[in-house]
Amino acid sequence: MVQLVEHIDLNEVYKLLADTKAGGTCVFVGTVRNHTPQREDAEVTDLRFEAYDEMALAEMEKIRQQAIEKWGLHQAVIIHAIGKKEVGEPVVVVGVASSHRKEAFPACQFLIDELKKSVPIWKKEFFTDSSHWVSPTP
Amino acid sequence: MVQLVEHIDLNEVYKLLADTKAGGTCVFVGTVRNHTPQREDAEVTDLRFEAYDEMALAEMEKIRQQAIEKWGLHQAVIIHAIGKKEVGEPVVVVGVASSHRKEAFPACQFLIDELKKSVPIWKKEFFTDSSHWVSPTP
Amino acid sequence: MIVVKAFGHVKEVLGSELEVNRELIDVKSLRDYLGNEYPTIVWSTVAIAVNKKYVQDPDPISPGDEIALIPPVSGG
Amino acid sequence: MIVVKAFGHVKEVLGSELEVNRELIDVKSLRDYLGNEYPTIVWSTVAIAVNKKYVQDPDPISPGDEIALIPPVSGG
Repeated sequence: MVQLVEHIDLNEVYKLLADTKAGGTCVFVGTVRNHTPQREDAEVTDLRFEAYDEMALAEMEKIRQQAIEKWGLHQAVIIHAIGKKEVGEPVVVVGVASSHRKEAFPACQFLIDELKKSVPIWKKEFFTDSSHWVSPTP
Repeated sequence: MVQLVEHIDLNEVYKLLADTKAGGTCVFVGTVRNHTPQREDAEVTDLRFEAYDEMALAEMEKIRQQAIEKWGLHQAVIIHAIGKKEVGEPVVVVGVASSHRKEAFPACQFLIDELKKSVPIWKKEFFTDSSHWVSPTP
Repeated sequence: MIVVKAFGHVKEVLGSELEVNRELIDVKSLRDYLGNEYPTIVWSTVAIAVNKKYVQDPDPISPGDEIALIPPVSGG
Repeated sequence: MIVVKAFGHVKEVLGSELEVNRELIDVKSLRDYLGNEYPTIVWSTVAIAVNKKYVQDPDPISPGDEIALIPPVSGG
């Protein structure tokens, strides 16, 4: 399951990951922080995410299938929020369900690492005094 | 926050991990599987967890503090269920909130790996035809 | 004529859809055209997608292709 | 007399609380006693805690200590 949504519901994620064969579920949630490394002095007031929707969904599904195949996952989910987000709100959630925990952690990290590399989604940060498109950080 | 509880509420975990300084939250949930490596042929009907409560909580808090210190976490949570659990139910949840995702994954994995090594909690598996105390697997 | 979608900071310079009245046979010729017309953008950091897949300079462009300019992504 | 708590499969042999009417000065002497009395248990796999902390053979036991026998844990 891959989705672009207005608001992320974390309950929904666990429903999508439920699988009686799975013993371990690892979920990563990225949230809006109130500070950014690019402006240590300033407070982020909110963020806006924009996506090239159809291509973003295609890239998310590609990453998801790679992870399922590589780690033999039972379930994998990638959900990204678009539009305006405030501090503390979830902006991305990735999760996997596997038979054992040793696959769950690297598989979950792979989903978020690859998403950040290739999925065409862009973040604009708004401060009290300015705004800018974010350059990716490793 | 460390807890031994009858039933794990995953919503509660995200509330405990909420922190405006955190950009990444990693949560691992262990659930009851319907098969076990020790009896490939048989179906697990349910499990029972018993704990040496006071010592289990003390060990969980020790592991939690180690993780907070090692990875500079904003929040960390370890919750284990005790009593009877059925297939699909969560039995353990560990979670961390950190500034960046690169700390979140190893810190979260540390919590569950260390819990499985040292926290005095025991699992008894019930099959349709028998029951036994589980020997730990790495 | 081809239509090129733009996103992020590139969109703020080119608009969300740019019409190019040239015959462009491959990704390289599109890059050369954009580099001349919009020299303020650091094009080496901008990826190009054709029909929702990342492509490289030698890849061809055909009439009717969906072309997009992808500045460094920053999702997650 | 000291009281020793037991858990897991050890509890099924010893009961949840075992009373030991011996003077035991350290963990080693407790292990020796248990090994003699309950030879069916593989004691090398059973950890011992005193006052809710894991201890080793040379560590002392004092009157009033809370002692527990910890078979291999299997939480999570």
